Amino acid sequence: MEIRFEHVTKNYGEVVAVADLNLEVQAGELVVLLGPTGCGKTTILRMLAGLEAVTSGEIYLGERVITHLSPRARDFAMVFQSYALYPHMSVAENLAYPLRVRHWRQDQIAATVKQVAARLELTSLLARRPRELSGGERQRVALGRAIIRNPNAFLLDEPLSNIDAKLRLQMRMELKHLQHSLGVTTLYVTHDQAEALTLAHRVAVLQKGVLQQLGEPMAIYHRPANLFVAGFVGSPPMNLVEGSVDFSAAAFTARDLRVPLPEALLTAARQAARVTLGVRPERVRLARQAETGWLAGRVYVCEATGNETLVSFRAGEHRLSARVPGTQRYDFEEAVWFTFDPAHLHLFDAATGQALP
Amino acid sequence: MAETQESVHGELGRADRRLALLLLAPAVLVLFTLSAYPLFYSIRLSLTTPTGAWTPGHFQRIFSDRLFGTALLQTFLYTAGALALELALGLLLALLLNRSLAGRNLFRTLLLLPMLMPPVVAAVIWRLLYNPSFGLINGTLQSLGVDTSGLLWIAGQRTALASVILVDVWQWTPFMFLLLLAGLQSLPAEPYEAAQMDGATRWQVFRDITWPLLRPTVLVAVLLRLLDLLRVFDQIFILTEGGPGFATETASLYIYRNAFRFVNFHYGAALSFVLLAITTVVSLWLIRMLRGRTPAAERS
Amino acid sequence: MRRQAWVYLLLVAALLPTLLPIYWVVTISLKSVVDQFAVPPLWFRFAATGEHYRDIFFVRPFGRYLWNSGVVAAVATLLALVLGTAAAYALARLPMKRNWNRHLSFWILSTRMIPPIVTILPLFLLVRDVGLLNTRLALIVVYVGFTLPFVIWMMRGFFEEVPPELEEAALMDGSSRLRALRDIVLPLVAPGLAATAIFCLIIAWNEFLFALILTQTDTVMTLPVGIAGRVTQYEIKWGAMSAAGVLAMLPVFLFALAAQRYLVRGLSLGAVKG
Amino acid sequence: MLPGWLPKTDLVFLLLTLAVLLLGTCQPSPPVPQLTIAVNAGVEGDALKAAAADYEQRFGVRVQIVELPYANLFEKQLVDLLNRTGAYDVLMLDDPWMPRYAATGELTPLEPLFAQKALTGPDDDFLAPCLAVCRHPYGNGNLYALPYVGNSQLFFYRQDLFEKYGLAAPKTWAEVGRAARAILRGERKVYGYVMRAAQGNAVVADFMPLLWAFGGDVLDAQGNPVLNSPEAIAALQFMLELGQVSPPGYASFNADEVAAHLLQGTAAMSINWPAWIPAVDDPSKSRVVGKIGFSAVPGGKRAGVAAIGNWLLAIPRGSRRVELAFDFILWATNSEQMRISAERGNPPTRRSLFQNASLRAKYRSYPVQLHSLETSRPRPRTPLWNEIENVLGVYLSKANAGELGAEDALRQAHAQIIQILKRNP
Repeated sequence: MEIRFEHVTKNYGEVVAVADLNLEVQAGELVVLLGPTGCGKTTILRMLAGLEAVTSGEIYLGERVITHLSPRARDFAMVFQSYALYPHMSVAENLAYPLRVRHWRQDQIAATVKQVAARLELTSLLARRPRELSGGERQRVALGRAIIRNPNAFLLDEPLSNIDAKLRLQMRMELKHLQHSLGVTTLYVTHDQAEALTLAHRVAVLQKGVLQQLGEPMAIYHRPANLFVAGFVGSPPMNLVEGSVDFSAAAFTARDLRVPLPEALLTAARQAARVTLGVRPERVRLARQAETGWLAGRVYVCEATGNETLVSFRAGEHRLSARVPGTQRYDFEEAVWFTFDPAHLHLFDAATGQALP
Repeated sequence: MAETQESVHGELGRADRRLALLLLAPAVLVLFTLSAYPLFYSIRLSLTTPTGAWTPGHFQRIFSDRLFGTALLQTFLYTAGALALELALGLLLALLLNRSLAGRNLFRTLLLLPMLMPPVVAAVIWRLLYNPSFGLINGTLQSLGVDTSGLLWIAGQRTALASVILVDVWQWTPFMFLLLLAGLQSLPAEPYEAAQMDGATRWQVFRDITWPLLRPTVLVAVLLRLLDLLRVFDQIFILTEGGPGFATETASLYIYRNAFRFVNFHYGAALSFVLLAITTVVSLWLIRMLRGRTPAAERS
Repeated sequence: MRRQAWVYLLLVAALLPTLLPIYWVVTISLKSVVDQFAVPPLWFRFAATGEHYRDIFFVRPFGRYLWNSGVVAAVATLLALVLGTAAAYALARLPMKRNWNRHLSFWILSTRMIPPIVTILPLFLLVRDVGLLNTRLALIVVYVGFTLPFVIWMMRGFFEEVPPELEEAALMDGSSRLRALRDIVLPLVAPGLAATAIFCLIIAWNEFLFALILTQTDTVMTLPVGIAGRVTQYEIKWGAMSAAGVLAMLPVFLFALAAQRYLVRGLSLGAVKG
Repeated sequence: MLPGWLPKTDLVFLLLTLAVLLLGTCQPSPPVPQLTIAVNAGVEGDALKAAAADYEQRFGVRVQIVELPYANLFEKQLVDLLNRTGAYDVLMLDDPWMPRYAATGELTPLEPLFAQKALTGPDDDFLAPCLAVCRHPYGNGNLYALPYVGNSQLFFYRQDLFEKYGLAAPKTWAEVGRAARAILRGERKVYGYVMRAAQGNAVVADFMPLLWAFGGDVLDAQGNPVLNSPEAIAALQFMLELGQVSPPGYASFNADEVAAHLLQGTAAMSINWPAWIPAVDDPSKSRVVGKIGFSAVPGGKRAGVAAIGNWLLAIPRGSRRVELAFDFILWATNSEQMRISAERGNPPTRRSLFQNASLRAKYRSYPVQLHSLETSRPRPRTPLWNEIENVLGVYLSKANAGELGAEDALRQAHAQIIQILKRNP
C-alpha cells in the first residue's frame, strides 16, 4: 500500500517538530528518513504509526485518510530502537502476541510462530525470555514480531543502532533481503547515512523538521540539493569552502584558494553574491609534486583504512580532506599539492544554502 | 470486524481524551463526593457562630491560641522525626532485602508485621512496654544492668515525644520498606551493569544510580506518609492523650478535643483549615523538591 | 561471604524490636491476668489459657465483627484498586492539556489532607441523608475514598517506570490501549500492585474512627471498634484485646503471604527495558 | 454498543463481580430489634447486656445492646443526639456528661413519663446524690435519666502492710503521706502511693478529692474560677509530694496502670473506682487477695469527699419508642434488677441494696461505699466541664511531670479557665 503525507505539520507548543511535510511512499518501496538527532524523523514515523497526533495535514494509506485512526486500525508493524520486547513473555509469546490480539486460532498461531522462528533462526530460543537473549537475538525477535503478520507497512525506528558494528552490517543485508522478498512498503528511520544509502530505494533527508531532499541514494550523494545534504551525506563529508566567484578570471576565490570553474557553474553562480564550493574527498587529487594550477597544502593527519587512505590537510586557513588509493601514505606536516576534479564541483548559494543551479 | 468499528471512532487525540475521561471519572467522582461536601460544610462551620451568623472570630481566636501553636510545633517535630527515621530505616531494610538471600521471603514477611497490627492494639501494647515498672523495655534494660530510674519514656516530659515517635516508627517503617522495595525491584538493570563495569563503589552506585532512579518512589512514599503523620491521632490519643503536660499534644488531637469534647465544631473546623493549609504548603514544597530535579519522565 | 553475614546480622537486629511487641501480644492473649504484669516478665513459662479467645468469640460477637471487617476491607480494596489503577494509568500515560494531569493528581492527594476529625461530621450527615447509615456499603464507599489517593499515587509512580515503548509496541501489534494495559503494563507493575493491595487492605481493615461513627449496631460493626471496646474506662482487658489483635492480624498476614509471590516477581524480571 | 477498544469479556466479568459483591454488602439488616441501647463497653455494659437478655425472655421485647469503647462513647452519642438519628432508644452515659447532653435539648424529660404511669417520680430508695446528677440543672432541674451504676471513689490500702508498720487506716491526707513514706522506707519494692496522673480526665478525677479535702474548688458557688486559691495550691503541692512516693512514670498512669500496681502488690495505697473491687480478691487477677482494705476518701481541712461517677440511663428525643424505652430503664433500675446487676459487679444506686445482707456478705466494701456515695460530690456541673477539665488536666499533668511548680501550674490553669468562661458567657 502506498503512503502519502500531505502538508503534515507537528507542533509541540511553540516548537515545530515537523513542518509541512509532503512525502509519498510507493507500494513496496523502502524509504529511509535520514537526519541528525532531533530532525523530526522519528516524529514522522510515530505520526504515521498513530502514536503521535498530527497537528495539521493529512496522512493517506492508499486512498484512505488515516490521520486520526488508532494504531491498530492502521495495521502497521513497527520495530523500535529498544526493540520493546515484552519482558514477561517468552520469545514464542512475543512472536505470537500480534496474532493473539487478532484472535487467531491457537494452532494457526503455533504454526505461524514456528515458521517465522525458522526463517529468523530463532527456533532454539523460543522458550527464552528477552533478558536471556543477546542484542542481535533480541533484534531478530523484534523483527519477527513485525513480519509474523501481513501489515500494511513496516515502520523501523533505528533498528540497527543498538547492536555492534559487525552484526550491524550483516543485519543490514538481511533486512534489505527480507524487505525485498516480502515486498512490503517500508519506512526506515536512521541517522546513519551509510545505512540510508545502502538500504533505501529512496532517501528523505530531514533537518529541523523540514524535508531537505527526497531522492534515490545516488542522486542524494551526487546531486545534494543544498549545503545541509551535502554536508550530512557522505563519509568523510564533502569539502565545503565559502567564497566568491571572480567572473573575470572564471574562478572561485576564497582566501588562500583559487579554483577555476567550468562554464556551467559560472553561469549558475551569477544568481548569488556569495557562494560555497563543494567537492567530495574522492574528487580531490593529491600529489607530492606540484603540477600547474595545483595548490599547496600541508598534511594534518593521514588515516589508512586498507583499501583507501583518508588524508586531512590544511590549505591556508582551510581544512580539506581527500580520499586516495590505499597504497599512498603521507607523513604529518608533509607538504602536498592538490587540485579538484572540475567535472565534480558543486556550487551552493552561501546565503540560502541551495545548490546552484 | 473490530477494525471496521474502529475506524468510526474518530480522532486519535479525541479517543485518548475520551479514554482518559472514562478511566478518571469514577475515581474523581468518588473523591469529589466524599470531599467536596465535607469541605464546604467545614468552611461554613468555620465562618459561622452556633446560631448561624457569619463571623471571622474563630480564625481570629487561633492567633491568640498558644496551646494550638505548641500543638502545631509538636506536630512538626513528630512528623519530621518519624519521617526521617522511617525513610532511613525503610530504605536500609529495602536495600538489604533487594538481593538474593536465603530466607528473604521470611524476612520480608516478618518485617511487615507491625503494620498489620490494629493501631489500637499497637498503642496499648506499647503503653505496656513503656511502663517503667512492669514494662518489658525497662525490665530488659535492668536485667542487662542498666540503671533505668530516669527512663520514664512516655511519662517523661522530655522523652514523651521521642517515645511516641518511636511507636510510629515501629508501626510504619514497614510501609516505607514495602514501597521502596517494590520501587527497587522495578528499577532497570542496565545502569547497574554499566556502573559495575565502571568500577563504582557501593556508595557511589547508591548515590549516582539507585537514589536518582528511586526518587519518584521515594517521593510517593514520603508524601503519603507525611499526610498521615501530619494528621496523627489514634495512637497518641491512646498512648498519652497528649500528655504529660501537653508534651505530645498534636494538632489533630487538639482539633479533636475542640470539635468533639468541647462540642465546638466551628472552632475545630477553623483550626483544621490551618492544618490543611500547612499540609498543602508542605506537600507542594516536598513535591517540588523531590520531583523538580528528576529528569522529566515524559517521553522525549 | 562476610558481606552476607553482615546482612543477616543487620536483618536480625531489625527483626528483634520488630517482632518483640508482636510476640508480647501473642503471649498476653494466652496469659491469665495475674501473669500479664508479672515482674520479672514471664517470657515462655506461663500456664496458657484460652479464656480470652473464648471470651471474644462466645461472649462477644467478634465472629460477626471479623466477617464485617472482611467483607468491607475486601470489597473496598478491590474497588479502590480497580478505580485507582484506571485513574493512575490515565494520569501517567494520557497527557491532558495544560498540565492537567499534575493538577488533578495533586487535587486527588489533597483529599487526604483534611483531618478526618473534621470530615467525619459532614460525612456522617451525608451518609445519613442517603440512607446508608449503619450499612457496610457506607463504610466501603468511605474506605474507597480513603485509599484511592494512595492507589492512584502509588500506581502512577509504578506506571511511569514502565517504558512507554512496550505499550506502544503492543498498540502497534494491534492491541487497544486497555488490552495493552492488561497484557503488558499490569503484569509489569504486578509487584507495585501487590504492595498497593496489601496497603489498601490494611487501611480498610484497621480503620477505626469512621467505623465507629458510621455504624450503629453489632450487625455491621467492624473489628477495630470491637477491639477498642476492650479498653474500658477502668481497665484494659489485656487478654481479650490481645486475642482480638492476634485474630485481626491473621487474615491480613495470610493475604500478605499470598501477595509475596507477586512482590518477588519484579526482581525475577530484572531489566524491564530492552 | 461497547466501544471497540474495550475487551468485552473482561468488562462483563468485572461488572458481574462488582455487582455480586456490592449486593452482598447492602443486604438489609436482620429484623429491627425493638430497642437499641448504646452502652459503655465494660462491666456496666455487660450487666445491662445480661439484663437485656432477661428482659427479652420475660417481656418478648427484643433489646439490642451496642457496646462502644469508653474513649469514644461521648462523641458517638453526641453526634447521634445532635443529629437525631433515632438509632438508639437508650443511652448509657457517664454522669459528668449530663450537663452537656441536656444542653443539646435532645434528651427526653422523664417526669411526664412517670406521670403517664401515675407515678410522682423515682422512688426514694435511690440515693439522693445519684438522682441529683440525673437532673439538669443539677439537683433540682428536670429529670433526664435514672442512675444505673453507683460508682464513687474509694480509698484502697494494703491492710497487711499497715498492720506490719503499726499504722491505722488513714483518715486524713497527712496520715496518707506519713504512711506512704513509712511503707516505701520499709518495703523496697512497694511504693507508698499510686495515682492516675495521665493528662485528661484521669489526673483531674484523682485531684478532685485532694482539692476538696484541702478546702479548695474549681469554681465557687457563683461559677467563678477559684483555682488560684492557697488551698488549691496546697492541694497540688501535696499531690506532688505523693508523687514522690509513687512509682516512676506515674505521670502517664491511667486506671489500668494503677490497678496493675495495686494487684501486683507494688503499691500500698490508691484512690480507685469500685469496678476494681471484685478483682482485688480474685486470685486469677490479683497477688494481694484479702490484703486490701477499703475506706472513705481521706479528709484534711474539710471532711473527705469522693467524686461521684455514676452511669445513667437516658432516652434520646430521637427515639421512636420512647415509652418502650422508659419501661425498660424503669425495669432495669428497679430493686430486683439492680440487685442482679450488683451481683454481676456493679455498685447499686439504691440504699436498700447497699444494706442487703447477702450483697454485704459478698462485697465487704459496701458499708464504706455507701458512706462514700452519700457524701460524694459531682464534678462541677457546667456544659463547659470538658473544656475546663482539659485545661486543668494539662496543667496538673505539667506539674506532675515536673515541668511546672504547683503555684505556676494552677495560676496558668486559672487564667485559661477565665478565658474559657469569657468566651462562653
